Amino acid sequence: MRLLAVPYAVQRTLLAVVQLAVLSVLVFVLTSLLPGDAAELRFTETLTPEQVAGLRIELGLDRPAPERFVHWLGDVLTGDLGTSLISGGPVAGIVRHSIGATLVLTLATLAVVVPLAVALGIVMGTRENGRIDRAITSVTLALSAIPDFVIAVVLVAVFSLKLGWLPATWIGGDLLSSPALLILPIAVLFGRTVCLLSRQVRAGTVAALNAEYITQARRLGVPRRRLLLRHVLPNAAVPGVQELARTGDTLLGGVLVVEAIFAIPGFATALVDGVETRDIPTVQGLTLVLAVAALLINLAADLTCNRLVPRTALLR
Amino acid sequence: MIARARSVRGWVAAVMVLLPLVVAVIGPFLPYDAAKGLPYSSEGLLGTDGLGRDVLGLLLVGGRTALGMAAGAVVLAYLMGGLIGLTAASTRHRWLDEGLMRPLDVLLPLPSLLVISVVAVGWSASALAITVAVAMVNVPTVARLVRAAALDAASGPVVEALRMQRESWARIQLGYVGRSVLGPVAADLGTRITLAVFLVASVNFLGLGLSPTAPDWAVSVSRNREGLLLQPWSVLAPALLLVSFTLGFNLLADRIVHRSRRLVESAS
Amino acid sequence: GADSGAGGGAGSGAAAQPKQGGRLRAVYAGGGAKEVLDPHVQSLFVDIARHKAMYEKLVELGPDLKPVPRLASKWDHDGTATTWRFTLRDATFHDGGNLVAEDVLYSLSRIVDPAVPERVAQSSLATLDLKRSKAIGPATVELVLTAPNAEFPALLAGIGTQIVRNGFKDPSKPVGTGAFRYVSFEAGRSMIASRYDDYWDEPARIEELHILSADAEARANAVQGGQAEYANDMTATFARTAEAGKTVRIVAAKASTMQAFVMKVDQPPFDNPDVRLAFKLLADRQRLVDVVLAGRGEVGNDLFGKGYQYYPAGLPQRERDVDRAKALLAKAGLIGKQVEIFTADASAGFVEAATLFAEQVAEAGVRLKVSTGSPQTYAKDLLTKGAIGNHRSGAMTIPQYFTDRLLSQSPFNVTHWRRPAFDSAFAAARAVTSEQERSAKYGVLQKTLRDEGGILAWGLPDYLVAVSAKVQGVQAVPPNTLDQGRFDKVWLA
Amino acid sequence: MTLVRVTGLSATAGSAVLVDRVSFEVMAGEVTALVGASGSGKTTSALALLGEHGAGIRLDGRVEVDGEVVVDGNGVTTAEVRGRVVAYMPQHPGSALNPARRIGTTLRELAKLHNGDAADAVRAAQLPGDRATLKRFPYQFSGGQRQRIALAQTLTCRPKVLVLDEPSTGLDSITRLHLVHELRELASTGLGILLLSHDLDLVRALATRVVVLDAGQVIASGATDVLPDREDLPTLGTSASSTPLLRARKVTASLRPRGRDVVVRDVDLTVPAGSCLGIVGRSGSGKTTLARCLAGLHERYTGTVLLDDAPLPVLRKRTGEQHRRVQYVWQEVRGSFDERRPVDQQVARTAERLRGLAPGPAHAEAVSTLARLGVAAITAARPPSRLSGGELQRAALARAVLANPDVLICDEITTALDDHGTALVLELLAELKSRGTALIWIGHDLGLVAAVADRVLVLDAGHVVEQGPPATLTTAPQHELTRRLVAAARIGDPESPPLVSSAETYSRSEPRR
Ligand SMILES: Nc1ncnc2c1ncn2[C@@H]1O[C@H](COP(=O)(O)OP(=O)(O)OP(=O)(O)O)[C@@H](O)[C@H]1O
Ligand SMILES: Nc1ncnc2c1ncn2[C@@H]1O[C@H](COP(=O)(O)OP(=O)(O)OP(=O)(O)O)[C@@H](O)[C@H]1O
Ligand SMILES: [Mg+2]
Ligand SMILES: [Mg+2]
Ligand code: NI
Repeated sequence: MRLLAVPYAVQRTLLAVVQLAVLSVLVFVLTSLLPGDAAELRFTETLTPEQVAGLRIELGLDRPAPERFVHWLGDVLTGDLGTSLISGGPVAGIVRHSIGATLVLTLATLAVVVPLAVALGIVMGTRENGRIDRAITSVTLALSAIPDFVIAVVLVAVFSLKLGWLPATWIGGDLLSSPALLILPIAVLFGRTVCLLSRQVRAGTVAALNAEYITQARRLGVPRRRLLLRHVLPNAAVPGVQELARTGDTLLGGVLVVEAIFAIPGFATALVDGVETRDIPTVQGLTLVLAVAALLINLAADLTCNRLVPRTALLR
Repeated sequence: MIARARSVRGWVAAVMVLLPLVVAVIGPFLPYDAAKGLPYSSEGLLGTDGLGRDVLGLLLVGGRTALGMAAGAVVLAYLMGGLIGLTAASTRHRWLDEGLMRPLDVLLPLPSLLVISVVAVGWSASALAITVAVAMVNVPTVARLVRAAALDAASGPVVEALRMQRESWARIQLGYVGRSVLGPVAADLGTRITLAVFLVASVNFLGLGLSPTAPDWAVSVSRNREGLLLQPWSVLAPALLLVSFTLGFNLLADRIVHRSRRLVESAS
Repeated sequence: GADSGAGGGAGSGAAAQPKQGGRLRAVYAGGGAKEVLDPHVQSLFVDIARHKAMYEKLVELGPDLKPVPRLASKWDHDGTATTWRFTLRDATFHDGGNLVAEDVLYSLSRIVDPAVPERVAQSSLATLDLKRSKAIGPATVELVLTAPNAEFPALLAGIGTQIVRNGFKDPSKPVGTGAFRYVSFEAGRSMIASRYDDYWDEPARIEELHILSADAEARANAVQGGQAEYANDMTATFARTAEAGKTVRIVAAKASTMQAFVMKVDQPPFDNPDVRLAFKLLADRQRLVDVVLAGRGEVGNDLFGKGYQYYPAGLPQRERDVDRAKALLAKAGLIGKQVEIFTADASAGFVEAATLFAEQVAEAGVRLKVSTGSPQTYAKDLLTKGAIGNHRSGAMTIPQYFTDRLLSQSPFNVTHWRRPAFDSAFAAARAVTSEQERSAKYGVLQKTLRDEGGILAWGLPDYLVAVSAKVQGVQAVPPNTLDQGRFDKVWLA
Repeated sequence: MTLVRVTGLSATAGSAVLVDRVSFEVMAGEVTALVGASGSGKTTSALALLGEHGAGIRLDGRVEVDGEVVVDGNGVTTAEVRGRVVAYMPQHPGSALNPARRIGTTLRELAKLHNGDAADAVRAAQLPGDRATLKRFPYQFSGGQRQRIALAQTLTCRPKVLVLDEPSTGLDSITRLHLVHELRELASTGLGILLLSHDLDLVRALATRVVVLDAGQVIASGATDVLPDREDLPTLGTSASSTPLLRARKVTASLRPRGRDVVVRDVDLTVPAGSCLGIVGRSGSGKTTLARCLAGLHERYTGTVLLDDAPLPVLRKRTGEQHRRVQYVWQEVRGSFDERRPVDQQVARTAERLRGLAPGPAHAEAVSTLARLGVAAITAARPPSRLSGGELQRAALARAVLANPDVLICDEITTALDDHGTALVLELLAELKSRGTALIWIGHDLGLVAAVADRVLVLDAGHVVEQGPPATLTTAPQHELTRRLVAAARIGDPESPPLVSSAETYSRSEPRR
């Protein structure tokens, strides 16, 4: 079985490559299905139809879709994400500019959520069905059940507009000089993530605590603290880590709302902007980066789980 | 004491789910004469919204899409994902299993937001299109979940024993495998329906979904949020109904999962 | 319209003495990657604001959309409005160079360069004959047109007509004559500029100007939360909320834009003038203004440009008359029929107005079905789809509005109003050099339009700007005019 | 020296008395055995030495361990003795190893906690103590090695008392023999050992003191002579005809597609009607796989299986009649029952589906068959999780028997049964056999196999290495493996067989992959 590890890695890499290829085609087709193209959308009161037609030729939109796709693919394979149809700048630049805010936001959220969720999960798991467990479960469930935009609207109304304690938008602010900018967005993203994660950690803890090997370790006189940290945690973390990997996509959905409300110039905003302006190379580039990130995260999660509890490798 | 606390909590959860559900289902049939006024005025029980429409009247007709789209999407996702998952799990042909599941694996990293915003932008304001898109986004996860759960059951000795007894395929699949899948599915349902409500609501909130004058709860929250301080009910009332539904549903699902676990535990 | 809301301006600042220094952050609706630094490619408000801070035009528009001198201190023409002479002001560019006639000629040639289609003023300056235009001296330039046009100075005040330095190539290194010099720019986010001390007009009072991009909600939050001092283009609801507090002041330019329904005069049922008139009679304008504009505006009279130069002020206000409309519709056989109104969430209030209007039309027994399209493609779709739709127009001169929307060849002729007689009457009017005579001729055209045209202008929204309480000197003027979004005149108290 | 003194220990769960005033002692350097039927309170009593008890159980009486009072009238007083003084090895040590931790990490941790010595313990448990081994995770060991690791863990604590709960279930006789030798060695170093088992041979081989429990009460205690005598098991009798009913030709079974990982190789066998074929072999030798090929459950095999000279296809291609005629009783019984339905209903379904009985009569027959096997009707009306392992094992047999099969394959169906239960099972099988049913009996208890089978087949790494009548095989084994199996089975005898070299301890009778 252990010998299978190498082919498995190869298999996985191949799958990832196929996944990326299929995804790019899919994204291209999806965006091509949208009504209008980048040139047409510029048709407002200031550009005449002739100017639009000129623009379309300039942007290369007059060429057939497959040709454009192949050209894009060729560029990507040489490490060039292409050129935005809207700004005329490189897509890589758009990615670089938009990824920072989202990354900071996501990482900061995780930095708050993960330790807390692990702690809560363990507390709940060790007091399964007790008063504290029920209380924490109810609170986190309640937090997770409030749609993020509702939380966001209310938090902004109360803490920024009424009380004036915290900045309401990232506009005119700068993260380095005012880290308080992060507080409200994190508060919005916090609820659901902490609920999902702590639930998994709780389930893992309960399962581990009920496992024969924990009972046995206790019988052999391992003290409680040590038991929790060294024996229970690695096992309890496995479902949590897998959940964390799955959270990526949901988190992105939340991030978009948060980015919209707090005017954070991030990845999700760039993606939706790209769709709205039919900037296909930008959408393609952003999706590609997202997909690679998703694949890497999943890979990392699998490896972490394998590191935590080697047995899971066998189960796949 | 604790037992009573539990059952009280159960009732609260049930009411939380039922209230929005009832409003959504029978609201449109109520002969409520919605008053018309100026934007964000306090005419009527809950005042008016940004278009001068009666908030209560809107609540009564706005639940159908808000909950219907999410519920429809989840049902659709389970119909498709469940079928794919069950088939993949119960087939003896490896190629069929792979053929069904691998394409879904490919779809997994596709950001759901992209799919939905493309659909929302492309088929503007079509409730059906958004429902289908939300469902599609959920199909891969549901299929994997159902397959994993069914695979455990379908490959276990119980099914072999049932086959040894010559039980019919339907009885094995529905009576045993299906029931084994039910547990994980129930646990998943609470989260999934919340996610679907969120997703649909987020799409509407971001202005990609339904028409901005639709009475939909999420649209109301989104459109009226700038009037939050002028007429809070125009935002809070639909938001509360949405929250009540998702929260109640989660509490209920949590209880069901707990109870079934306790049953299994007390049985062993 | 609602209350006056502290109309702004130096007057309302009472005895407050203008103060020097400080930083002003102004937020505009952003355009993401679409935002540009090239002054000739601009089209968004945020671009315009940015370029206005750094560049200037020969001519600007006054509060009534009448041309006023800017870099050109005066102008006159040969009597036929074909050859124009502009005298330039003594101004210096940010790089120290003096403004000369060659700069103007270079700028114009850059604008009309056919190789770059997205230079926006290309079509409005199409009649400019650059080959025959020349510098008369360092401070005088002669511009020749292929056809007479008495509105030529107004065209030079249009969008994308900024004067750049001779030889200007790289838009990412802006060099203009404006009150602020460029510091940095990030599309979709921010531009920073600092005071230009050698500005020919009085140098700005504020030290630093930030022009930021954000959507309406973020603008509202920013100006309320103290993260910006100036927020452009705010909603009526926000104005209502803000006026309840003390931190934010609303500066409202009354009735300075237009909201309308547009009927295609060549498509049934609107090819029938009776139906057009009936619909105009059916609109409950006051209710539309009260609800869709939340009372922040005036009722429209089916014409563009109220309060602007050439607006025929004497025409009676159109009133609602359901009975007469019914009679007209019955005559046209439209009672009980369904008509589709094509709308999209492309601009604030579009879908709302269409929905509300549908209810009003229903009172006459015609079902107006609201169908919603994609917001991004609405501008183009409106030309081809639906017999009736939404239309909004910002501030521009009335002749410009005609040119863009009401001539047979107009690129944006959403009502399909194509009448050769109208075209030629307009061309003739435009060539008349006497302003009074010209105004009379325009008046006739506008009356025809009001009675027979496809534009149902129901409301004239106020243009709302929110400023934090300490900002002084903001003028309540329509957009696209000289004093709108002009930051060299404001100061922080 | 007395290490443990238990006086008047009681355990109650609500009104139920699980352990009733039990008293016994454990001396240093001796093995004390706690024996008794399943459910008699062995585990409950032993856990009291650690001051541990199941949920809802109350302890009373007095337990003194190495001078410390662990339990007195107020229940548990201290948990201090755990590990340091008393170390407990649970019934299934495999699941007692943390999958997330390298074995060396845990061993070192325990050594540090109790001032023990991991290396010593590893040596005493006869494991290789090199670094590479210590760096491995539990899943990287075989079942037998895992049992040793669990032992090493308990020994690392340097306890004074070692409690071993059913250490021999599921072990083949050779492995069991090694266990006996290890435990003797440990006792000789001064350790007090408490052995809980229903394997009386093992107890005879090791214990110096025996305490016999029945329904929570001590019914006898003393030296090994208080142990109940070996019950003579009923033989199944011979009524074999010579016409072969089931035949297998060149059956080669693999685990993975296209013949990879072969676990059964070229097996030929013949079972005449009314006869019993016994299959023995070490753990992992392919017995179950072979049985599953015959039952039609394992589809990856080549060769032919004939029933009445007609080819017998895999299960899903069998006719209704073929279904009925060949039945299989699972080794892993608990997994073969649906958790959500009462056991008696599940048993009855066989008669309904395969013999077309109406639900009423089918249920009646199920209940009566279960009753014959010693499973009461009210017990059988519960879901499987509420039955003990032994009861479930008998229910699984009843489920197959209700088909009136012509061939019945029994895969280790008495492992969880005491002698009385075994006797009931054999009675039923004898009756079936006399009616002409052919039996295939898989087991590791050579004595039992010899008693029931007409012919025995010895499997080693998927090969048939020897076959013949049981009498011949036990008296004159030809093959080396048979010889060792036979020799190792006699641990209860006064003079134990010599211990084979320790290198062989690790050799597994598994097919090489
Ligand atoms: N937590 C508990 N609550 C109630 N009854 C229990 C509990 N744990 C065990 N019992 C019952 O106590 C009795 C003794 O159980 P115990 O585990 O000590 O038996 P045992 O002699 O070890 O049996 P086995 O040989 O099957 O291991 C059994 O009848 C069992 O059903
Ligand atoms: N599903 C499986 N996956 C991997 N290996 C398996 C599987 N089933 C059986 N094996 C291996 O095949 C070999 C034969 O297994 P089988 O169950 O037939 O042994 P057995 O003789 O019945 O052993 P036991 O006496 O322990 O029941 C063993 O080495 C076992 O580890
Ligand atoms: Mg026991
Ligand atoms: Mg076996
Ligand atoms: Ni290229």
